[in-house]
Amino acid sequence: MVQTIMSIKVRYFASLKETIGKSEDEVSGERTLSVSDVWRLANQSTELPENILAAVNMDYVGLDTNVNDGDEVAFFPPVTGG
Amino acid sequence: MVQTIMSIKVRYFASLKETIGKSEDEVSGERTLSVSDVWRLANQSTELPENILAAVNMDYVGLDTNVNDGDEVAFFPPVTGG
Amino acid sequence: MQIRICPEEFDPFHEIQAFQNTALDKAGKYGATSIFVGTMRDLNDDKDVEVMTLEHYEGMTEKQLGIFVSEAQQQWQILDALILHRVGKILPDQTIVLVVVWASHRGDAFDACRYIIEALKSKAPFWKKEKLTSKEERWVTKNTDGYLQKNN
Amino acid sequence: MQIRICPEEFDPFHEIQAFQNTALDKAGKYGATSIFVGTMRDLNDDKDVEVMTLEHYEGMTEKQLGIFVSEAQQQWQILDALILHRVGKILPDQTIVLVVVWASHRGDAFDACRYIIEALKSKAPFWKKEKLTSKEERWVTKNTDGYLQKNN
Repeated sequence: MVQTIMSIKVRYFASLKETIGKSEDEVSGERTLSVSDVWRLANQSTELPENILAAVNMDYVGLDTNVNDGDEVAFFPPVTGG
Repeated sequence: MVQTIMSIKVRYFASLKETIGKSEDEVSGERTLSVSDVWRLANQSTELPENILAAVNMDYVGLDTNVNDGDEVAFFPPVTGG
Repeated sequence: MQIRICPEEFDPFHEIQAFQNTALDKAGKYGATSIFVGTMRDLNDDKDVEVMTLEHYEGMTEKQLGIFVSEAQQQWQILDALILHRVGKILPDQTIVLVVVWASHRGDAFDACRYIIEALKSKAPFWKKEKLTSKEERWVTKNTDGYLQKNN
Repeated sequence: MQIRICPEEFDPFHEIQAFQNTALDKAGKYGATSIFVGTMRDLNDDKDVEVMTLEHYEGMTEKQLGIFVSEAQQQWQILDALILHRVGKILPDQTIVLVVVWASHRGDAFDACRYIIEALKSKAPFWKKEKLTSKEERWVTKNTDGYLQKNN
């Protein structure tokens, strides 16, 4: 069986970016990955902080959403614009 | 018993002014007058048209409100500003 | 607070800027400004309108608008308000009414602005007479209900 | 329709006029314009604020704002919309956000404008960091609920 290797771009914003000390990651995986899996691959033992929101390709998603090769996954705190 | 003679200024606006062909009246009376009485004194047999609003001294009032000497009574159709 | 009846055409945005730069001594205090501009349309009840004449009851108009602002101040935390309303001959695309409310927060600004325009529409003594492009003249007899727009 | 992220200070009223004079091809058609201007206050949560930095997620911001306008168009009869939002360093009394909705009737204009600013406040990916006059820096962690202002 041929396994596809997926490459996922990860982005962090605002206070989360400062807390974890980075603004971007690149993760790859050989199986189906959810948004939560992406976080774990990129941040190992660091738990995803509470209240953090996630987006895939600039649309809001739940943490159990599956991602596809080439997707951009973003994590950020509650928004405070306007 | 001394009767006071009241003098009331009456004003008409918009389509009502055109219908009855006048913009002002002056009425006087020797007894307590309501807004309806003022209309009847000023317009004799012409019935007060339906939906007409009334104000005394530039505040909205009901037709049974009593008026005082020197008051300005106004009659006008539903408002259409804004 | 400023309430003004305007016999001449006015630019609503110029007026807001002028008010903010002079009368409104609250720079840094207001976080929310809610503005409503009512503009003359060239169509009403499916008829083409050429010109409109706005009559009002001078004195009562100003008194009632002042009451609406007071009522808004009692219900919401607002910092200031500006109301301008045209009278006389008005052409399509000209501004009829401007209502501006400044507040610290948007809920108060929006709700107070909406309250004032709804009160103005239902209670301020203005009357519109339209001259259609067919040259027919007619009094506008009824304002639409802003809250039930979709049911009209 | 125009959605623009502005790294430089802008004058909301100048922008509305410019849009009406050029992009908005609906003179005589709109009877109602509802406008919201959000302005930086010099006070937040009882602390004096000196300067604010607004970060955003470029691309997602524009995408989400476009979605909010589409959602508004599905719910109300609107003719056009304009949204400008500052990013970068912002000083007290500068404009943060401008939302303008043009419609034939006021109910649609007001409700759609309110809808867009509420959606923007709760879903557009902007984040504010404040620098207080005490030199302390802090991220703003939560937007107030515009509909429940009085209960906050």
